[in-house]
Amino acid sequence: MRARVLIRPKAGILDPQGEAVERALPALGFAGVANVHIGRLVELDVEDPSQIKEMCEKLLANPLVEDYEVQLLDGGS
Amino acid sequence: MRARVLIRPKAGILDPQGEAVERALPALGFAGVANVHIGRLVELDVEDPSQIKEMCEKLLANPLVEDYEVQLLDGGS
Amino acid sequence: MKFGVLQFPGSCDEVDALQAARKVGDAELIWHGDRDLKGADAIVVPGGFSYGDYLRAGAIARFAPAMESVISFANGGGLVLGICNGFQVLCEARLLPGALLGNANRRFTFRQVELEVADHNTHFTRACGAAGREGADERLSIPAKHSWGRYYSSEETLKGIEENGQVVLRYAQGQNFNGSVADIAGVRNEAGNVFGLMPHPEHAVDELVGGSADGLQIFESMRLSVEGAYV
Amino acid sequence: MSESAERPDRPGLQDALALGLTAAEYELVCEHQEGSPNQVELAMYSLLWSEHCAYKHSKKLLRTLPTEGPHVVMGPGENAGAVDVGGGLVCAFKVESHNHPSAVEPFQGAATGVGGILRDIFAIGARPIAVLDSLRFGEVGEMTGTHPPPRSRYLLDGAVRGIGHYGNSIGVPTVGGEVYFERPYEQNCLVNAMALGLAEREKLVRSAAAGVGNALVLFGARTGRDGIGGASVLASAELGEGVQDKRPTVQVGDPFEEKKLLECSLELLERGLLVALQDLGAAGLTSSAAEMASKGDVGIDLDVAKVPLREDGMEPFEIMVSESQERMLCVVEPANVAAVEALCEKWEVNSAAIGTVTDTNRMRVFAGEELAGDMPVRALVDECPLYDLQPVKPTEPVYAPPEATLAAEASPREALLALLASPNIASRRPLFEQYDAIVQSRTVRRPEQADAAVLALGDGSALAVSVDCNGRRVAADPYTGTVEAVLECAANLACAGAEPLGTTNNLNFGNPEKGHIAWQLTESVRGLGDACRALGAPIVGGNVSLYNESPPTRASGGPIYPTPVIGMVGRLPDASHAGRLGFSRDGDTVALIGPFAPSLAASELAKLRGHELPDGLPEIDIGAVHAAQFAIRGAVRVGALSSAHDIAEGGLATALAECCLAGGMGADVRLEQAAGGDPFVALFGEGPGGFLVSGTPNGVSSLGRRTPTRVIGTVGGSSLLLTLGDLTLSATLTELAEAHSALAELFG
Ligand SMILES: Nc1ncnc2c1ncn2[C@@H]1O[C@H](COP(=O)(O)OP(=O)(O)O)[C@@H](O)[C@H]1O
Ligand SMILES: [Mg+2]
Repeated sequence: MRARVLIRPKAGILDPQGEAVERALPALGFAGVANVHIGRLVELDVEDPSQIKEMCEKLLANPLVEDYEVQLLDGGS
Repeated sequence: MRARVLIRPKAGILDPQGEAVERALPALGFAGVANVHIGRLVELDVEDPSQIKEMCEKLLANPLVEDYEVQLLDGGS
Repeated sequence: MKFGVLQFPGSCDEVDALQAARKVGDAELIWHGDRDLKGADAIVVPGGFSYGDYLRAGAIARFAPAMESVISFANGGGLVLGICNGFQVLCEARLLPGALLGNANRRFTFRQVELEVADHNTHFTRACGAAGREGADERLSIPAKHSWGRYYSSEETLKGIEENGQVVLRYAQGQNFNGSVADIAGVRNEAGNVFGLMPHPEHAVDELVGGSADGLQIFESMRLSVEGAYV
Repeated sequence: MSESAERPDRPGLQDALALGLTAAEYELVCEHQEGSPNQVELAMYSLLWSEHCAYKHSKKLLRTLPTEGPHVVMGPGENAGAVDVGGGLVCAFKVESHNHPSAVEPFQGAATGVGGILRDIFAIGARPIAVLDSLRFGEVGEMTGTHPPPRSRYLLDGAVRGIGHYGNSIGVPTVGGEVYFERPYEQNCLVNAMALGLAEREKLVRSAAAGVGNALVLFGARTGRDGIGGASVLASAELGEGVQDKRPTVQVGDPFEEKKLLECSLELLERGLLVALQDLGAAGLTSSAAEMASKGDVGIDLDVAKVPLREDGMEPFEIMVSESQERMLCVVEPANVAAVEALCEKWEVNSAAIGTVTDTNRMRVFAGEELAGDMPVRALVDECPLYDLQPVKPTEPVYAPPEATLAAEASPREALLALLASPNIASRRPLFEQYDAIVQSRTVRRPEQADAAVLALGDGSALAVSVDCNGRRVAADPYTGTVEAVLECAANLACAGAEPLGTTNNLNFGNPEKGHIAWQLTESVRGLGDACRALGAPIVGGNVSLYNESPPTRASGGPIYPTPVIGMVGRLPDASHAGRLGFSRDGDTVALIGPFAPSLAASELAKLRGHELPDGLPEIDIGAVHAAQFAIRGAVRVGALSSAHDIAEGGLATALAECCLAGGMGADVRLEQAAGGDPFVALFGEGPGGFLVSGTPNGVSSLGRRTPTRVIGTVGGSSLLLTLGDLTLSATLTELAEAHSALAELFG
């Protein structure tokens, strides 16, 4: 089964990338953009989806500074 | 409106991060994982969602090496 | 002969580039927000971490007002050298083909690398091997230091690059730690006036601190080209 | 405590205790405040009266250290110390710890550690020119096949990445450092970072606030809830459930922001726009503002409503204690505020005038119109009680013996290869390759080229810098071990050709309220002072990190090894003669120099054999070691030697192998064996005062006038051949290199 993990900086934790991009956008001609956050996207085929949470905790995400959200996708890839 | 952009390495391009995760998982006791790919997640509030495609092409993704997928989410955040 | 060296927020090697350029000519810094290139005869887009390398290395810097001027300057045939982050910026600005991806070893890596000069007849390498390196193999010893240095281009583009002879420098055998395609360390545009490389020639202009002075030949080549010694 | 101090609308004794104050200290706070402090006040007192800010258990000891000398321009007390390096320039330097944050989150902990020490350097107006890192972790286990990988590996990897991430991105080279792996650091890793900067002597800036009516401008990153962890007990009284998890304690570093902040700060100073400058570090605005006021003998009014915030709904006390990174505070004449703001705008750095300098000698915190806190500056900054240590020399061993990893019957050759491959000796290349060591174009000697990093000054002269401490030896003998650490730093400088100008230190110890730790600390500081006095290398600054211990368990825990990390900066007149450690010329003579009296006590070999720490180290003749350093330095400076290397962990044989590997050349060495002597002592014994040099016979023998000099062999070939009496040992360069590269496994 194909799974997708969205990993984001935890709320309240500084997100330097998001801040820098948000600051740069107006100068690039993109107005009206706010709350930019940049995280990581992990996509993988797993045989046992029940393992994903533990995988996130142990390896894919850093729970001290990141939140993660798991999405199970229909087929494999 | 809140928008999410999923940015992935184009198929066929070596993804050392993805490979490293794939290699590390068995040692942590996770079997049956394959096709791991690591990309970027960008989330932002936009006033004008029609701008997003251009923003992706020009800035958020590099179309030479990355594919992107835009998801418009319900509310702002 | 005057070099203009761009300075972005987050540039780190701009002063090194300035000092290196001053060994062969005049040189001045150009602030990213200025459109005026101050009459420079050649532009250096230096190394560092413009905008923190956030999003993608070079992705934000390429929109700087100064870069707009550099793009016109390049389109008009002016010499542009991109070093490390500067190479990334020039690729992002599509002045050079391809892109730079995360190192195959997944780490920032600093190493003195050996490079082979693939083409001596460019504006950037014509002095290589000339001075004091009689009979030496066509190699440069130059430090590299980066996390996003894996040169990549699609197969089709790569074919074009090779056919046009746009590869200027290659990592010597065993030196390609970042996993660049076809061992490409430096590449030029079709017209030959824009050149980017990952290793840092500006950090190899003085034996005392550079480990070698081989990088000086790149700046010297640019001077010879600008001064018309070889047109 | 006095009944009258209790007020229902205010925090009380329980909160004070939870914040780390003692009941007596709280009582004292109430006296200074003439009643119980409110939330903001208690938060501020608790931070400024913490061990970290007030040096409660170390200040009296630190006063015994030598801090004056002909080169000292700024001693302890400012953000960094500074020494004169000639040509109108000073070198500012300091070492600081970020141990606890790194144990929690090694990448960010180490990164923000580097960020913090760099701010200390540019806070006095110096441009940072180099970083060094000093790291300690638990054992990493067998190099291959350890499952699960010990946490130490994760900490090591994260810390190294974090240091590289910050230093590389900000354009300051990381030119040196050290790393040790020992079990006592398993629960309490140490991440210390040292930074150096250069400034024109006339342009140094101090942090004392001055000029009543001048504005206080905060610039840099916006303020969030970073690092509020400890103080959040104050909030729980007022905030509902579920808010707690919104209080991240991990501080995230942003080197890009700091790079802008650095350039902006230096340009502000260059243009003469600032009266005083101070970084925000531990305890954030609280400490910075209060210390600026205290040093300037003035008061400060400050309005938290004017502080640019990253998050909604922050309370005044949160704003005051936030440890958000990449912020600076400066004092500006009112007429210059607009110019300061414009320059900040140029560098894309936020700024806000948040307060004024007053003549009240009080620290007043406003939240808009409302007065949220009002404290006497003197009480806050200077009246925290200081404690005497109660040292007791332990009668029992404090540390369990290490696990044996080398068989007792291993041959000298096996021992040499095992030592070269052991984590404390193996090549640090896999670490330092992750650091940019050359940006700024001053690096004359990179890691593994010389015993000290060498940085060109631009006028032909150069600085040399080294950071060192073998905690195991300090554990065996806190006085002598600390003397050795200082001597080792100076030896490293001597091998590069440099004479010490000044010293910095980071005292990493366990809980000083325990007798044996107090004894370690007291003895160590005594050794530090004695050694620095003897070498004429005064202490110009430093840092203290106490309570590095956890409850003992079977396998780990307890206090760390006492680890007084020493950083030393020296100068050499001619950069082109900077020393090298590697053999470089076929046929050169190899000599053993100095009053070297090797012993296996607390040596690396003893550790591999699983020996318990000895009680005490052999006594040192500091004068004789000093004389050897003097001789080596002189010979290196005039170019009389091809190489110079001091003998440290792993003894003579290991040092020889290191010289061979660094130069890519073998050597043939013959040693005499004293009758009945243990060959392992001669080959692998440790102790201060030993050097290996190579050069022409004349160059080498020139040393003999000043210090013991024994010619022991010749450079050449592609193997190290060692003969000791009738024992011979040989290993090819390839074999040595393979053993020496063992750490690469850890960074796959
Ligand atoms: N072990 C030490 N030896 C000498 N000076 C020290 C030591 N520890 C701290 N200091 C000095 O005490 C002062 C306060 O240190 P610290 O609180 O770390 O300052 P900052 O907040 O600027 O980092 C500094 O001037 C520092 O150099
Ligand atoms: Mg400070």
